[in-house]
Amino acid sequence: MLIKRKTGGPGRNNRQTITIGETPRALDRRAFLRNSGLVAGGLAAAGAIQLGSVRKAEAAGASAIGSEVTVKKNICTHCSVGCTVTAEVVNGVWVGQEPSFTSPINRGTHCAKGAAIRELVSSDRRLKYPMKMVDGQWTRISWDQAIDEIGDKITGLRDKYGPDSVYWLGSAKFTNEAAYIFRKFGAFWGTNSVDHQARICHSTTVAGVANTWGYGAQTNSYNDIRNAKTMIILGGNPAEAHPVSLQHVLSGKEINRANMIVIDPRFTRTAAHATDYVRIRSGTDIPVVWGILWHVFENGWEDKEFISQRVYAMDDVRKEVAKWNPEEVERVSGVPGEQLRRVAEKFAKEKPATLIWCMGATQHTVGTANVRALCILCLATGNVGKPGTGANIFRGHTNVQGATDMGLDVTSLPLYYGLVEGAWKHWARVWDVEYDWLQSRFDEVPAKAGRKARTRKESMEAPGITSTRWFDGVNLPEEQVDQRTGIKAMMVFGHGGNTVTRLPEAVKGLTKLDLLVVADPHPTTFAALDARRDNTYLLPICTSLEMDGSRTASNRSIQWGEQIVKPAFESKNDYEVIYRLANKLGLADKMFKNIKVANNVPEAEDILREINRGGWSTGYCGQSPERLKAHMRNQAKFDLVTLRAPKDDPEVGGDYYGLPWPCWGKPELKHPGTHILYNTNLHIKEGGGTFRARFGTERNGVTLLAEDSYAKGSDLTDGYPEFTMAVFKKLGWDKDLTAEEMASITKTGGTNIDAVSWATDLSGGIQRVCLDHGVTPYGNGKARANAWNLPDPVPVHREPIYTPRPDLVAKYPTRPDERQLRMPNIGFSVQKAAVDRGIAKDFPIILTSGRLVEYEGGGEETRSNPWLAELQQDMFVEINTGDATDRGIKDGQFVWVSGPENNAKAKVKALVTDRVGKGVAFMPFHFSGWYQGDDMRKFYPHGTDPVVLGESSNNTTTYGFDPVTGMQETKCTLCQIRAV
Amino acid sequence: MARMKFLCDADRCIECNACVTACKNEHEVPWGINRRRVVTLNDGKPGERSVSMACMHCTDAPCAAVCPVNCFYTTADAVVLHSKDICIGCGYCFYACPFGAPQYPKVGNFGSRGKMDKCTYCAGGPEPDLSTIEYEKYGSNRLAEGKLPLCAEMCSTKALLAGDGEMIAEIYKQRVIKRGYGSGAWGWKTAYRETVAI
Amino acid sequence: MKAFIIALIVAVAIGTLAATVLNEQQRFAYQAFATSGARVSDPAGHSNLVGPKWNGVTPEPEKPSKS
Amino acid sequence: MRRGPTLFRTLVAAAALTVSVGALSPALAQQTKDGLNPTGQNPTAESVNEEFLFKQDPKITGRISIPDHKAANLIQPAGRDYRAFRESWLPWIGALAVLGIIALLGAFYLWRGRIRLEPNADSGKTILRFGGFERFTHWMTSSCFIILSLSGLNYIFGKRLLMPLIGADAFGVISQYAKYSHIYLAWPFMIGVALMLVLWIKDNIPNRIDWQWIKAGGGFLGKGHPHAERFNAGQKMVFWMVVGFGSAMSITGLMMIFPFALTDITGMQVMQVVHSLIGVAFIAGILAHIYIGTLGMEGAYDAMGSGQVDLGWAKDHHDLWVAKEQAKTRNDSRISPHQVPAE
Repeated sequence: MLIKRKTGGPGRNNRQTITIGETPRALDRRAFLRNSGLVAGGLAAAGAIQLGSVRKAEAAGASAIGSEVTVKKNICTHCSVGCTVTAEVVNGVWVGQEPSFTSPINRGTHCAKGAAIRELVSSDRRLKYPMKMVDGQWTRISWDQAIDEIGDKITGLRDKYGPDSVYWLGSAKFTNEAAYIFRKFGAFWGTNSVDHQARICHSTTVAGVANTWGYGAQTNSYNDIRNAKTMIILGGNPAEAHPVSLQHVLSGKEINRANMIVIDPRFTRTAAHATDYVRIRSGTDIPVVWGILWHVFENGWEDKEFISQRVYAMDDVRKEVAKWNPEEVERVSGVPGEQLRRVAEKFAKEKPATLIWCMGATQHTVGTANVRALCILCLATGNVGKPGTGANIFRGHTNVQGATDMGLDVTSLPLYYGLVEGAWKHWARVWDVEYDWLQSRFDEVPAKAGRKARTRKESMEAPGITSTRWFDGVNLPEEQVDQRTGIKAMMVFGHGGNTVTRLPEAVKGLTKLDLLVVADPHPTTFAALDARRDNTYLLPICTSLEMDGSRTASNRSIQWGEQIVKPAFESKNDYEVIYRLANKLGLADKMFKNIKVANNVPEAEDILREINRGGWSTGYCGQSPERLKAHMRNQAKFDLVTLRAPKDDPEVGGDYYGLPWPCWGKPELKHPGTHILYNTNLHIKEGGGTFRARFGTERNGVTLLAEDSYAKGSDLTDGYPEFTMAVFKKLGWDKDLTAEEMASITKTGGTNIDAVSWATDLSGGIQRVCLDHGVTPYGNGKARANAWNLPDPVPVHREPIYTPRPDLVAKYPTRPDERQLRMPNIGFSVQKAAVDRGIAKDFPIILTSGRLVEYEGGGEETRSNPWLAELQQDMFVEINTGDATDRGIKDGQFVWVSGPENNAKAKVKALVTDRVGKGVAFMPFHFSGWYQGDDMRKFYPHGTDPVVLGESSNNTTTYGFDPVTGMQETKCTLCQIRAV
Repeated sequence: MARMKFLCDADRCIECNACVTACKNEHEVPWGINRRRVVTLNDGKPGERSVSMACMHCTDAPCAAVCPVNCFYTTADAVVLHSKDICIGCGYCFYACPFGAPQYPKVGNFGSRGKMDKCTYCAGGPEPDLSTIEYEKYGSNRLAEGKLPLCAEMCSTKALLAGDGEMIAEIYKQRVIKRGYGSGAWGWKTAYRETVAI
Repeated sequence: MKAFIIALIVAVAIGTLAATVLNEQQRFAYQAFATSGARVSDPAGHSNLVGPKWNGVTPEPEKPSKS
Repeated sequence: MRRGPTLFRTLVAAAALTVSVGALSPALAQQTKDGLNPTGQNPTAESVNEEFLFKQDPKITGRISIPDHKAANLIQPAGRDYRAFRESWLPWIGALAVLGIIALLGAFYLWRGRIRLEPNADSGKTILRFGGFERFTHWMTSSCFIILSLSGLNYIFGKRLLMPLIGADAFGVISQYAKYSHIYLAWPFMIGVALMLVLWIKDNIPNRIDWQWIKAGGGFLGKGHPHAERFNAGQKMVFWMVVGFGSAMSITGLMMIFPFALTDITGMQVMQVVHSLIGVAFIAGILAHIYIGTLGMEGAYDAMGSGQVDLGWAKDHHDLWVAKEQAKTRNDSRISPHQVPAE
């Protein structure tokens, strides 16, 4: 809480008020000058030169000089908290940043990155014009030449190797609109290999959470954490990764005197503020969670009513949990039973309790299972669907939630429509193109390596290759890759190259590519690894601060950001580049049929309207650009805790801030959005809801629908399936539909009108009628404690591939080798080999990784910002005091960190600290530009090298992929550390 | 008249460094000069606390006292400022400063280290308010615009408080009473010869 | 008297030499506080706070305050 | 009166406490077991506070990510003590020393008047007392010293005496140049002190004759002249003062010219204190030297002026030296052992 000085207005007048009350000792600055007497030479004369300021005079409103200050609001491009950035612009130059006090999310505050964000648009290290590598030299080219050559090359590759040979890597820094047209572009190009950063941060969360209760997103919000009486932060360090969220976390902790329990292998900056800190061994999250649940079940602390009404198959979990008695938990994870009992009691009894997790839970070979276990912990204690409870999943990038929603994912179309015929047909209708034409764009895959051939339709419905494995898609023998050929070209938009594990193999892959295109404000690691001589293009893209569009924060709130300044240098925004490329390929007319395009730039608002027209499944239908802009105008009206505006407000009355999805029905329906998912205590029109009936109505004779539980004011007072015309007819609700809506439904349904559902009805009629009856369009189901479609339906502990405890591998092996997402996953073989070769003896230290507050992601952007770079100038490894002493390592000296694969080594500085326990080392993952001890600065195009370079932590990371999503293992591998 | 102070609530501070970069942003502070910094105490051990520190604008400021050329002055808001025209860059203020606030453009030897620079509480310098020359020598003057220092305004967890001493002490007091703990107003005893009594 | 004059000349000469050497080895804050991992742009372009030549001299008034 | 000693007390206490901090810390360290630390501390409850940290160490230091180690000091209250010394003590000490010696000399002058030459048989003849190089060394060092002491005193008294007269801006400019001269002319001064040491050390070794000289009051108090070699005990004292204070000023000065190169903030404060205390003492001592070399004694100035002194004066004041010189001249036709060809 800050106090704004109340006296006086801005500018000179205010100064007057200050001087009036002058105390005898205090000296006004002018009086000071007066008193200084004799003026000596030129030194003081300077004070007389040039009165009136270019900058602040105007900023203060003292309009001595003509030009005006305009204030623009955009959203910070870094983490997912969604802080509003308020910019002061004079003559098209961003001259200052002011606190955004009215934003209910950040309330004026920022972290280091947000407070330094102005530098991004004027950074002298930005890529300034398109470039092409000619014989190992970077040369400047024009945009027209770049688009022409790239277009010709990918067309050539498509003709020769098929559409799947080109990989489309998108970005979590896209706006929703850019993410959407990028995914649409992938569909029109004819591939499902369209991915983005969610793969490597929360793909396992999305898979695990969606498979539990319906939607793969944070159930509550940052602000709602203020209601919690107990919070567990597991595998997350929001103090560094999401600093502004700590404002809500710590306020909640203070106001409610809440328990703040941090479970982490590392004593993080977050842990420093905890009321209980649980240090675990990396990769033993499931034993710890089951260990907590063991105490819950043992003492009968579970929420029995909640479980019986809203959870399916909790008994299956009980069986697994029974194995994890305190002794076994301590043997595997190192956490004593007594401590977990305390945690269990607090979480189950001091409610509402919320569970917060981040990449410490997700980036594992058991990532999806970890997430599932965490959801089950919430379910067992009844901590979902109420204020102060829930799975508060802090996502990583500004729009990683939105980009995931928009389907930058190899397994889905926009808004989680799966890769099935019905979904493709839905989008074909929205896009106004022929389904058959779309299908014709996909590849026919011949039979190989004992696998059947694939038709175009099958290719269309086959998930693509994940971004974590793109280089395996290049390097592996072609018969192992489940498509016509391996990957031949990488089209990389806004994505660092150092964020995937096994970097040495990525470098190998880079050398083999026929084409590499990097479209980014900075050259990124992809362009600077010295792996290529030609066929490499750099396209300067502006930051999202330089473009209009919406962004979805972690809490599903959608915020409209307006262009602060025009794209710097020759950079262009994503919309224009995608449009130009589509145009070159002859796809533009079809792709932008219903989207306004001016001067090659598609209009963001119009793209959002198209998203609204098709986004029924996730409730992305009510957030029109007009409503979102009204929210930005009226930020001050939203409540800090409930995020709701007063009902009587003319513009945003009753809305939740940012219309968090699902926001049902057409915009005119004025659904307020859903602040807390699955909250049965509210009418659906007020943002209430139930668990999603996504998995059928019964299984093996047991119902999957909720029992005696329903949202407030519901006409149906028991569980119900998702709504289709067939269900409507049974209930007689079809009569509530207007003629116009019926006409649209009939057109959609064709011969089978009964199959038209809440998610495919383009008229929004089904959703409207559902709302009128107080029911959730997606049904009222049970959350699943047993997700039978996943590899481990009930999560089981599996040791990391490279484990420091080979003795546990026999009992808790990783999953057998299998094929996933077009690729082989040979984790079992690798684990076995590591155990057989005694890797844990040569590499005795657990290596884990994470974020620094100053940097973000691959770090090229933030490491190019001198205000941030100054604060972290060296890549480092945190090593325990004891380990350092054993090795004769001093704080601040260079050390070699070596890994068990590829003879990998990294030269980094030692940070000797007890943040990590003995036998554990930690490296931040934001660095790149040094490779195995060599400084690669000269390989960057001149002048575009980031201020700070360092070894990438992924130089030394190793094999290991989640079976569901291909998530990489970054949090638990082994290493050795030696003094240089 | 307001008596401006800083108070860093270490039980809120998470070393996010927003205060540091906000300062850089607002005043275009070049690399190597840190008007504000965050120091972590007991790093990696239970009880670890981080404290954001800059010039505390002391009561009866030691820097001003030891300055051989009396280039310091205190404004009516009790903000301690200095004149770069008069400063000779001798470095005595750094020796006297309990908080390590003064910085110099050059390091290495005492001779020509340039004019001292330090936190101005976003209140500029002796030049006319909001003039270009003031901005270039001292940075922006938010106080003259009726605003508070940007570091405190942008603090991610509202740990860093700026404003009238009595008011921020009251806010801090309320917080401590509400939550039941508080590691104190860091540096207040040294800077202001008083502390926040709870 | 000759010894005195020579003494003064030599004193000034040594003083000047010392000044040159000391100024020569003087390091800017941006150099002193940067490590091997960083390449800092010459902040001469930054006209703020420390002057364009990093010597504390008042900056050229015609320089725009922000660019 | 209380703060000055506090600084030094803290300094001593600091050294003593460094040891005890090491003894305290194991209690804080985490107990680790097999790479794990599942001890479940309550980090909130155990938070450090100022009082606790000040008990361990007079300054609070932590970890910081920028490569400026000075910045890791969070609070160093010793700055207050340094300030108390510099502002409350030093001006009085300085004033007392400088004005005190002037007063003493004035009193002495009034009492004793100028010590006149006592004409005798040898009056009129001269003897070379200081060679050209010796005089050069003396004048280089002394001219630097004058500027150093004036610019040095400016650090203490400038703002009190000069600033009100000429205004802040002019004073700032003057002080800037004073600072430059202080730093740059320190180098010829240091070289000069070193040369003096080399040139004159062998004539300045204290011996029994000095004791006699002192007992006889140096000839100032009693009648007649006690025996003296090239330098009498008083001159030797000046020599050793110049060498001693000069070295001390050089060492502390160098530490201050290269701040933080070898020491931390506490060290810098100590250097400051030592430098200023010795500085004023040095100035006082040299004032006495100047007095006796010029106004106080007729004939003394010539030794450094032309280098030739009245033989009669020399025989009175440095009888043993004259005897030795004359013996040498007889033996190897040399007048001065330090003849410089250029002269």
